[in-house]
Amino acid sequence: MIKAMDITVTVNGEVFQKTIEPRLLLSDFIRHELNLSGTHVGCEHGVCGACTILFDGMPTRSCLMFAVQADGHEIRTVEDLGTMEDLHPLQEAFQETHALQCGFCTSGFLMSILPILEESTDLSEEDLKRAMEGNLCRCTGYQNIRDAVQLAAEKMSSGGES
Amino acid sequence: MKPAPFEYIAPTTVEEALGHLTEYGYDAKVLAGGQSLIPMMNFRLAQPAVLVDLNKLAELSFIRSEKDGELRIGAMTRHFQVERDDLVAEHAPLIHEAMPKIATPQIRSRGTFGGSIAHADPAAELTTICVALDGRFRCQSVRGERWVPAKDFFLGMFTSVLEPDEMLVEIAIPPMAPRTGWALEEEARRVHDFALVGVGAVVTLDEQGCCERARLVFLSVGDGPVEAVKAAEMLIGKEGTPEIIRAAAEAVTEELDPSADIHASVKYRLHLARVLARRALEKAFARAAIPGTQAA
Amino acid sequence: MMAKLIGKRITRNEDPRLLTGQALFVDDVELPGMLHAAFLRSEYAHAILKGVDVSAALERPGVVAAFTAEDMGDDWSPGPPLVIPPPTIEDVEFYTRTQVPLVKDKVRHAGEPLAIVIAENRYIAEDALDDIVVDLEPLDVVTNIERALDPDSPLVHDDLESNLAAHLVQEKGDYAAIREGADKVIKRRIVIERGIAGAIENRGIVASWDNKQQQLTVWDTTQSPIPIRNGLASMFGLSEYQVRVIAPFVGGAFGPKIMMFYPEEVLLTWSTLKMGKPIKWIEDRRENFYATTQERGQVHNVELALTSDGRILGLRDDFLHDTGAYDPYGLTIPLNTQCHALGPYDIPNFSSDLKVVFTNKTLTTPVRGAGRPQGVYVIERMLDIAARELGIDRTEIRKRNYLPKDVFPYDNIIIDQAFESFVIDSGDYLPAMEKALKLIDYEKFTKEEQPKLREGGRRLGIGVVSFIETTGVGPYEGARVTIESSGKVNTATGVGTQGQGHFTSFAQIVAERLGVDVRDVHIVTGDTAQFHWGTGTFASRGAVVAANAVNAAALIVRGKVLKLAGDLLETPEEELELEDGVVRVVDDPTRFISLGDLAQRSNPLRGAVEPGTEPGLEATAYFGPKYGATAFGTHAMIVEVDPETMMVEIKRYIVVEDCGTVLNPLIVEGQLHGGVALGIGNSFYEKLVFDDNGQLLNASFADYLIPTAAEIPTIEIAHQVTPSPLNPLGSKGVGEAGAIPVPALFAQAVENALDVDGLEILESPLSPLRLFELFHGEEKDA
Amino acid sequence: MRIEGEHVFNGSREDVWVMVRDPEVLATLVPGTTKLNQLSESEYEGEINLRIGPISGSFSGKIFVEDEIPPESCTLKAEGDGRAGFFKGSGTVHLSEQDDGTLMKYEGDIQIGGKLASIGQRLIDVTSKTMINQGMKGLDAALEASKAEVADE
Repeated sequence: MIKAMDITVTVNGEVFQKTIEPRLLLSDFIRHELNLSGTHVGCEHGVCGACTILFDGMPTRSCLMFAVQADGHEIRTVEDLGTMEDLHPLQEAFQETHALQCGFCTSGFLMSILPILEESTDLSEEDLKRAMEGNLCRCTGYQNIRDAVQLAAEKMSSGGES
Repeated sequence: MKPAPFEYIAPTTVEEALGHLTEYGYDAKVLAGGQSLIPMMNFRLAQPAVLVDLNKLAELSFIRSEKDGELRIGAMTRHFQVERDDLVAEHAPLIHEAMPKIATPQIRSRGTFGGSIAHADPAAELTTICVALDGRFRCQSVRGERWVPAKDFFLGMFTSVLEPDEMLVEIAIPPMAPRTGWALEEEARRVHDFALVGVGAVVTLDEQGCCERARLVFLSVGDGPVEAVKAAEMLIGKEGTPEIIRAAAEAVTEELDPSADIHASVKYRLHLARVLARRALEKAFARAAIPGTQAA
Repeated sequence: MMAKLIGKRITRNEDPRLLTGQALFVDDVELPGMLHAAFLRSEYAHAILKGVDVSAALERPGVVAAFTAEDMGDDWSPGPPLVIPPPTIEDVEFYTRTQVPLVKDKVRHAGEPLAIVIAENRYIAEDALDDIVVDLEPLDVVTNIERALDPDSPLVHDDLESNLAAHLVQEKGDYAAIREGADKVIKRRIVIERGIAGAIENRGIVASWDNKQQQLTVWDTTQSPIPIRNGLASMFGLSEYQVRVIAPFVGGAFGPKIMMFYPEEVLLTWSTLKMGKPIKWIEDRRENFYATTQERGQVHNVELALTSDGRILGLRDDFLHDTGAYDPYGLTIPLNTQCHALGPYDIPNFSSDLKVVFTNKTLTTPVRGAGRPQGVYVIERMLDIAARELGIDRTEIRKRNYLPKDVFPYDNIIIDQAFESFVIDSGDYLPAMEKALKLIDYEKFTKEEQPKLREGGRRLGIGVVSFIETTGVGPYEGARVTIESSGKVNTATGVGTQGQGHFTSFAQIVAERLGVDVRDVHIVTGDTAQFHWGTGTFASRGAVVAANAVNAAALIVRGKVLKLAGDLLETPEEELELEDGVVRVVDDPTRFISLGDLAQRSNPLRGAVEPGTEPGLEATAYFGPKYGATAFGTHAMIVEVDPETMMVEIKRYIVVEDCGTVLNPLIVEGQLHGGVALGIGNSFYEKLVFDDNGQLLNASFADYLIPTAAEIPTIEIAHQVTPSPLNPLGSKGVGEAGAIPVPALFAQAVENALDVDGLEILESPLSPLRLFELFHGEEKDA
Repeated sequence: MRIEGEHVFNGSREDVWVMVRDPEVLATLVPGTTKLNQLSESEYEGEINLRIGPISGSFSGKIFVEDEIPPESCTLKAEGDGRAGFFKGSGTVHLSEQDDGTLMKYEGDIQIGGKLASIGQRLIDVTSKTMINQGMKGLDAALEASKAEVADE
């Protein structure tokens, strides 16, 4: 029998202590142990990007990490952005440009794009490509997501939480 | 798609890690970035009994240059760190240029330089580049350490000279000679897919502008990086004229024995190899010819 | 009534929930004591099942149950057919063979479930799959649809004489006669291969039987919750009121989430009824490649007969359609193919001999497009070839053959997927084509730019194709609109939603009719406890059938509001208006009453409801069109092919779409973007590769290539509006439109770019490898 | 998957034949062979633990030798399965004498199914090529060893 392990993880600023099996995927930990179900799982082999979270600030596939590896680290998920009543400018931009349809891949896109915009809102074509290339969307054809990123960059550069 | 159970160990020193590898041998797998290993575990194609996680080995995460200009990269340095590093951009522009072509940003944030090499995937860019740049790998075990030239490191699909108790700890890339040009050309179905064929070319010109050294190393055409030695030799002592380059590129076919898969037949791979070799050489010669240039 | 909201670019009501991770998807359902299921699936595509032994699995700690077909006893039975063949066509041969919950005697495709394991968590359930001992005796496999009808082919269903699942002939006019006198007859063989729908959310089910309440609740990623409820009730001897099926937010569907019944839907329900515990099963991506239905595999032998000036005299399209191992979905896909092969053209004579064949592959059911892309591919490719052979411009031959705008409604005689005569309700094709040509600057590109680029060694090509799309078929949908005492409006409908924006487009209709804020209209979809009449979300019908039901119900409620308000305000109804959540007198806005007040007054706690009236401001209405509303359009694109590597880049993409009245352009454009993106996948990236053993060789997202942002260009959209006369809103569906013409367009543009004499593209999807082979005149490399 | 190739052995046709038909030699050729039993003159059963880097899986299966014409040719058929999938194949081996030794020509078809085939297809051709090359090198070595033995005697 494999012994369970204790981990301490900071998720969205909150500290969680949990006892888990080493093989538990970080995606399952976030979704089913912490009940933060905004992070979605689409392929579990690192291609679709739906499970992207920020791990120590970097966009990372949560299906390609074990929860034990998060011990002592910081995670941000989509729940750390705005609320339904007070959306983050990036979320606002997604709504305004119709950059989501079924919404299943959306949190992965948000968490991939967020750190890029937080680093700089002056996006080159290359940055824009980089922001999008690791996430699959089957509904939107990506066009409105491209527009959303640009709109979000404008919103965030003017500092307006409009 | 959930992994089978395993014992998890996260050593904090290299010494400790090597001890575990010695103890568990073939039952253990080293977990570096995990971006290739964990998908295999989720599919249950890989079911290691023990995972030795190297992510707490801060001592293996570094980028520095030696006095002689040799670039040293710690095995656990993450791709995004290498991608953004000025020293790498200056000393090994071929690596700098290749980094964004590796998988996706979300994979590069976690994947490691050493992990990619030790995984020995014949479709990987870094393995090919390290061979083209005459890189060396420091491999360590409780039995001691050895430096293995990149060209001798890869044995086959996912297989290297690393013994089960041994791990890759450091990569060394020699300084580039003056008048050296480089290029990595590859074609993939989608941007971040494994390349159907790729080739790294490095050429050094003498003071007369003739080629004194040339390397052409391919990816995705065999069970590891494949060097076209004879084709490269055809360039020695020659100027990089379109005719010379074309002849060398045509000749690579003789030295390659690619396999077919659903995305490319043998013929198509050989054709791409010729086309990409020509494009890579053209670019490399052009870069070598412009004194001091490091730009496209 | 002045349109204030319908047709407006209104952002979506559902977005805040989805954007903040607060929307409920099936895998988000967590219930106390919930168990987790995993399925053991056959690796072989065709094999005799000699035994399944789950005893070792049951010994594993954490495993609660494991069942095989034998354990199901009398509850084991093949699924009911979902769609029957059209009774309106004479002499249809059809052999119904439907999927089984667990394999009992013979495996018919790789991925068929052999056993279910139920454990404390999914990890343990998967561990236990390895403990099960299975005895399978592999049989010879049939995968190739052209060889499936050979006399010596292995049989998918041993009780049938051959692998023929269906045979029917549809005719219009007299093709054979017209062929005799034709100036030109062109014959080609066209092959179209399979792909997946590829919703990012896989399927999932949570089934929970509450023994004390005697109530079954099933959360299901289905497009069709009501038929699932009715079917489960009948299958397990429950009252329909004891079964609640909820399709919550669904992460994309595109067709396959409407199969009924998937074995897992039956098994999860059966297991929870047996065990009395909630059970969850979430399909993983590898399972999705085997266990979720697929589409597109067909082989056509086509003939087009024309006059020398390019007028179509007749079309013959004899084809084989791959239904996979079973055929629960009837003939929907190939009937669509037949209808859409006629396109927007005046084709007086048509003959189509359709054979549907069983193969040892996953079953096929509609995937976004549903047989239409194949039909469009057939006619558009044939017109391209005809244009070349007759020396007519590609766009000109199409213009010469369009149905003129004054012929509608136009009866195409043959029977469509709704079992009715294929009647096109309306159309105006020429302006759509002209608009596309202007937007892409066809003249300038073909006369100036292209020749210049070619001289410089670059291979750019242009494509222009037209298409029609039958949408919005019956039978019916319904909706119930209720004004609540808060003044907010609740609207429930039976369709499920998977990203189409129903929470917004339906709300726009209600808000406009009742004069309330769009954000104050709450839409409920996909919960049988809220509304239990209807069929589901498929065939691009939400904005037609369900929207018109919503409209009808809202109009009835409006009538009730006006009547009650008229009485209370002592003003004739004609002098009242509904605005800002109140009813007011047009000439004296100080006299008004709020909808909330009216709702309360219509539902008093004391005092009798007058005879002949109903309490509340509520109405339920239904809409059932006899014929579908046929949308149409023209797409155009410019591509560049690298003649050395055969990599293709899309330089421009133009859509001119006519889907009648547009309820919300934001949503319509989004649907078109997504459809085109799928179409690009179908054209160049996405192909399921099966070997001769029925093994799928690319069952992962690493090898099955769904396009990323880098592969999808900016899509320029222009609208044209020809309202459908068949429904009050004048709307037509648009959900599938984007995907339908793309493979034909892509083939035309790439062929034009390569510009090689004799190089004809007669297959889809393409790939760099296939272009390399075609370019170098090679046969297909095995 | 089609397999085709040839290899020249530094030895007589008879010696090569004897070696090819020796289960003990064969067992050493395929890396990871953990068991190889001869069931009859023409039938073997065995187990291999296939290892491709981190991927490993054990397969058990049978090999049948048919149409044997010593020392010239035979047909080999093999089938087996394991957790990672299954395989089935047949091929012919043909030996002919030539100046500098014995030429082995082999051709055949192997079908691989299950998990490995469906998600690891890019590995299969490459890996089988590597395994054949390793096998041929192993046969070379075995041939040298048997010569040395003969010399010792």
